[in-house]
Amino acid sequence: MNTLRLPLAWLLWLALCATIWGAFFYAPPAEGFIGESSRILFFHVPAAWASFVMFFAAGIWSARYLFGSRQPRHDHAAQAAIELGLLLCILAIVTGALWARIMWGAYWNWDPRQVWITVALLFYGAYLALRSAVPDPETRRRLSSSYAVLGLIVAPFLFFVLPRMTGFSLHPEPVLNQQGKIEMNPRMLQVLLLGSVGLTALSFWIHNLRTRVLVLWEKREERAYDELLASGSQQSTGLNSEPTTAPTTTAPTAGLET
Amino acid sequence: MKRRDSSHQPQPRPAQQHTWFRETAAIFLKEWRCELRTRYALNTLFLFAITTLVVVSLSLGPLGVATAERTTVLPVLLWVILLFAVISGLPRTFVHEEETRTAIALRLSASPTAIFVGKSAYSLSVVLALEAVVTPLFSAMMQLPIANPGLLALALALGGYGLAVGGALVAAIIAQARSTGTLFAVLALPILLPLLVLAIFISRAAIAGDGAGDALTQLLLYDATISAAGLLLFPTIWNP
Amino acid sequence: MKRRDSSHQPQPRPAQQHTWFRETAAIFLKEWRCELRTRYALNTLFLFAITTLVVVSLSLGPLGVATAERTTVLPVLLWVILLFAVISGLPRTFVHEEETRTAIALRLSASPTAIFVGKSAYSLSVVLALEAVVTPLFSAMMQLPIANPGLLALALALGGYGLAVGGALVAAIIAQARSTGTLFAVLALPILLPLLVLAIFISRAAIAGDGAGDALTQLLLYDATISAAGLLLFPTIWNP
Amino acid sequence: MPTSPPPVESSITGSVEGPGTKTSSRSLRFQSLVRSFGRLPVLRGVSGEVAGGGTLLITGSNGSGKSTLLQCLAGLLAPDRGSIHWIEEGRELSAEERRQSIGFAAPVLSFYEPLTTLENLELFSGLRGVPPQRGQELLERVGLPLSRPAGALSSGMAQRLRWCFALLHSPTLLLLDEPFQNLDAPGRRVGAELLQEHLDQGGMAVIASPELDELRGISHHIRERIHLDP
Amino acid sequence: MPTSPPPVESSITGSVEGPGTKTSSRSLRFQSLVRSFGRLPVLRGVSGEVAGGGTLLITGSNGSGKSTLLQCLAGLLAPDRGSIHWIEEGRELSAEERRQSIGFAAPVLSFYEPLTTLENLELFSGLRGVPPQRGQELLERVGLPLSRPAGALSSGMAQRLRWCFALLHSPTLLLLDEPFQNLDAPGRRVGAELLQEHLDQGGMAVIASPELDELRGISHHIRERIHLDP
Ligand code: HEM
Ligand SMILES: Nc1ncnc2c1ncn2[C@@H]1O[C@H](COP(=O)(O)OP(=O)(O)OP(=O)(O)O)[C@@H](O)[C@H]1O
Ligand SMILES: Nc1ncnc2c1ncn2[C@@H]1O[C@H](COP(=O)(O)OP(=O)(O)OP(=O)(O)O)[C@@H](O)[C@H]1O
Ligand SMILES: [Mg+2]
Ligand SMILES: [Mg+2]
Repeated sequence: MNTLRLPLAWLLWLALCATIWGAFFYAPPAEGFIGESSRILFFHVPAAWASFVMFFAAGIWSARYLFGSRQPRHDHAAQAAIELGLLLCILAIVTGALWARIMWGAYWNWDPRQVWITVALLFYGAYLALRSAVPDPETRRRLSSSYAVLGLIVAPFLFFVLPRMTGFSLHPEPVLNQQGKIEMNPRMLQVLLLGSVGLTALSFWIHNLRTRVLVLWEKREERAYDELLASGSQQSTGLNSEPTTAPTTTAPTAGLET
Repeated sequence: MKRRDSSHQPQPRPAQQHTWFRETAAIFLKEWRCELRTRYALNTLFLFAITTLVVVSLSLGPLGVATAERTTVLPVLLWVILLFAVISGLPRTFVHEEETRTAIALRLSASPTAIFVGKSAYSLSVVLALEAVVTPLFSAMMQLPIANPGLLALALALGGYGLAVGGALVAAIIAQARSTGTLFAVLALPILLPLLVLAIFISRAAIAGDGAGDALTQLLLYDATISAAGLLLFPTIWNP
Repeated sequence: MKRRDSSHQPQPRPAQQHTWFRETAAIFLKEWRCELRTRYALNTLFLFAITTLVVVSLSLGPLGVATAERTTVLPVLLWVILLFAVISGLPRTFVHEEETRTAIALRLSASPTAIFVGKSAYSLSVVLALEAVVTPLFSAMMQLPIANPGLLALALALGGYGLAVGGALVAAIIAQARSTGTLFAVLALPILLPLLVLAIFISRAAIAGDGAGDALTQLLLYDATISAAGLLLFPTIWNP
Repeated sequence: MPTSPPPVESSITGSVEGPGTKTSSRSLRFQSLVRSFGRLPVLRGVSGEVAGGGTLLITGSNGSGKSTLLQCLAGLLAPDRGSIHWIEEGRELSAEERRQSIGFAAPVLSFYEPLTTLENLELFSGLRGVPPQRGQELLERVGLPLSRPAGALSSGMAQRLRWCFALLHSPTLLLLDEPFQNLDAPGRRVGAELLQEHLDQGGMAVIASPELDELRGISHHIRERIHLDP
Repeated sequence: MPTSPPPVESSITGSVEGPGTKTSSRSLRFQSLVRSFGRLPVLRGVSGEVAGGGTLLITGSNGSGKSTLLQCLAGLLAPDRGSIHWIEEGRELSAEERRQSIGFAAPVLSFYEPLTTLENLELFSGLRGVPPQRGQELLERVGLPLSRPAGALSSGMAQRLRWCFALLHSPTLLLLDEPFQNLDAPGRRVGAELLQEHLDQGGMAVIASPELDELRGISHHIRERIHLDP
């Protein structure tokens, strides 16, 4: 695997370069869009897709944590995925908003697509809020994982079902529309797919790094904790009646609080 | 599946599906007993619902909204009122247990599934009661004729079910967090929002008198998935 | 008047108005501390504002309200949101103290007046913070131009004050209702109702750009009376 | 579950004075206190007296009304009938003054769980106008960690915190309901010391406990005793 | 917050068997349990064992982790490391079966205040599939009024109710945390009797208390003891 890592990285780099090049020189500007504005598509859609993929992956990792062997790293993976998904989600919204400014005249005009992706943003923002509200690590993992698994249900609704059915939308039909037939200039489609795959791959790479960082932090915590266990002998109970010794006993316990 | 092995455990016990129903019923009864003696959730629920209802109808009035807009705006108002009322009243179901330390006794005595179903049933009954009070009042105050009451009732039932179950699930989650009043809304609203919009759609159709289309099936789907998720997740949320 | 004799009591104590302010400040601080214990409580509050906003504006935005209706409907929704925020915060105010048995320590340590003022001040600060976040967002999201921002700010300030103080009073009443088990929601209704109607009226005037007339003075009057009533009633509610 | 009909007359052996000088002019006297919950009579004419430096013990089986009596004395419950007189230097204290010179510790007392022990005491010292470091002194005295959330305390630690709360503002009357519950030996010792100091400074104490042998360590203080029959 | 380095080795004098016949094949063994709260280590490798008819006593100063240990055994807390084995007739019990054969009484336990004592017990007997009159029997046994709201109980009455809750479904393992707190002499006697009967029927008991002398009346049962160093 490690031997593959470098070539893969290069491949990814090439793919991304190709996307950027293709977006501006290979693919023709889509008809029906003002000027060259349609070229943002190649960054807008992949971002949206990748964010959804990340959210979904987070749900799966959380499920593995809950119903598997409760290994913290799965929870870390879920957290990292959601953080990344939020970032990509914001990218999709911003690129979309820029595009909307050109196409529809305003950055924000309550298009169902905009609304629902914002709700998705809030949903996973709430995930972080929840994590911050639970002091005990074990409980935090349990609760936040459960919430992320709930996301497996909610996210598809927010990304795909509701935007399609919530009344009239300016937002273009998806590439793969209800009839399942692809209506798009093949060159555009090629670039779009390349970009989507590329960005998703990049996201997973970053995600991998982020997860490892989180795991390392956990390890550091545990080491500090084990040292605590080892150095326990110096500490006395902290519950003795002599006022003279009290400060020395309370000081370390004060240090323990996190 | 947890319940299965309970059948061959030391002291003799009745057949399992009976125990399951018995437990659920016991929880449901307990909730209502406690509530009827303290009336706390009911107080907040109805306080909010009635206040907003009266305020809205006073400050919009039957004439406040152009007749063209009414079918668009009024269902929205109705459901916003219901949603907020439920959210301001429901979290009690679980937070209260943790804060008054009764959760321990419950954990020891009942199976998670029974607890979840029992409490959801309780919340559902409260929500339905609320709807039964609010909706007629609302349509009366706003002089809003309803073309298809049956459909509206269906929307209220399905939407209320989703609110109750989803709300109970999120309440269970925040009960173990350091739950500030706002956290519940933050977690619950995004989950309940799709529900809300679907319900609004159907209510509109009911008021206008045209068909609900696939919104109904989607609402059903949402309810079903939420319930399934609840049954699946609650044990992991509830048990340490 | 209770505070007066506290000046010549056994152990030496600072001058009375100082003690009064000190106690209030201590309560106020305590509330915030308990709230901020969750690391991102403020973010949660912010998220709360946004989420509720999205709920409302979604149900109006894409589902559509004619711009003509905006000035009539939107202020109502704005105040419904604020009311919701206050009411979902109600339990933290007094019932929570009773249920977690902290009320006893508080009764022994603080004068009722200080408790009432401190708690009202806390919820006032929350409401104002919320308004500061919600209102600009709201008017931006709904593309709602405000003709007279100064007047709106005034309406928000006065209305928020009324909500906070009235809310505290209602919370105390509900805490009583807990023990007596009566449905006090109806009793609390007249406390909040006129306030909201007035606030909505003024906000509308501010948005539309016409004068608020004597509604402003009425709101002021209301605030004054509710404060007086609170200071007068609370000790009798709070003490055995 | 008090059930036996006749009202109990308290057996008081005259008020006794502890050591210390300023104790002379301080006394708490309650006469024929009556309190019932709904139709359940709990206190049926209980009288007693305690003077500065003295300790009044209240015993009685579970449910005989000890805690109720203490809560009446603390002003947390209003007695149906009967009178409570608290004289300082010949002057009767007002309700508000009493509130500020009473130290109360009881099983029903609990604290703000999100706040740490120190923050809790700082809150109360802020409310009572006591210098904040007083809280820290007491915590170190009873040997509690300063930065542990009150919700995370063990039962004995919580009881220690109740002692701190009661003594925070160095009250003149100490009302202790089962003061030693859940405490280990060192904890009892600190408690006994703290009570001793309180009495030496001329303070008064009323202590309730179902069994006398709960109070080993402080029993030598006790000269007056009221036994409540259920 | 116990902190001394080496895992506390429990001083077990071999598992002891009480009277009764069906006790032989029942035993609870927990090995090197570790549990910490955040970065505060509480249990650091505690091991112990108790067999049918036997009693295991857990002592230790306040904050040494007794209640934490009991909650781990009750399945209310998940230990970070370590194992708990409960064998009945050579078969290991599932988590769910354990839940149904554990009786737990502790200071943290409290009940639905609006409901009366009897209604509370009826609720739990309903949940556990026990005939409802069992609750009434127990209440009369410990001498509690049937129709008093749980929120209106005195401290000692509440403790009696905890005993009833623990024994309601005649569990095979009894976890008692400070079982005699706030009880008067008759209360202690009833408690001791109930424990005796439980053991005679081959039940197991784990009892936690900061001080041994809290347990006068039942100390003769205790043959195994774990002392937790803080
Ligand atoms: C802030 C505004 C916008 C947001 C939040 C947004 C969001 C999204 C999302 C989430 C997707 C992928 C999900 C899906 O395919 O169902 C998407 C796809 C797409 N968006 Fe947008 N969008 C915005 C504005 C626009 C505008 C102004 C245009 C062009 C007029 C546009 C054109 C497209 C196209 C062509 C797709 C690909 C359809 C597909 O294959 O799914 N978007 N957008
Ligand atoms: N709020 C209440 N409502 C109704 N009855 C109450 C209330 N508080 C106490 N009682 C009843 O009053 C009686 C005395 O209660 P109290 O707490 O004073 O007893 P106690 O002497 O402290 O007993 P213990 O030794 O168990 O603490 C009990 O029977 C109790 O049930
Ligand atoms: N939820 C929690 N969060 C953080 N720390 C906790 C929590 N619960 C207990 N602790 C800490 O764990 C330690 C052991 O608590 P535990 O209740 O087990 O002590 P204990 O042996 O029962 O003491 P006591 O005799 O006073 O009951 C204490 O220091 C306590 O502060
Ligand atoms: Mg008592
Ligand atoms: Mg303990």
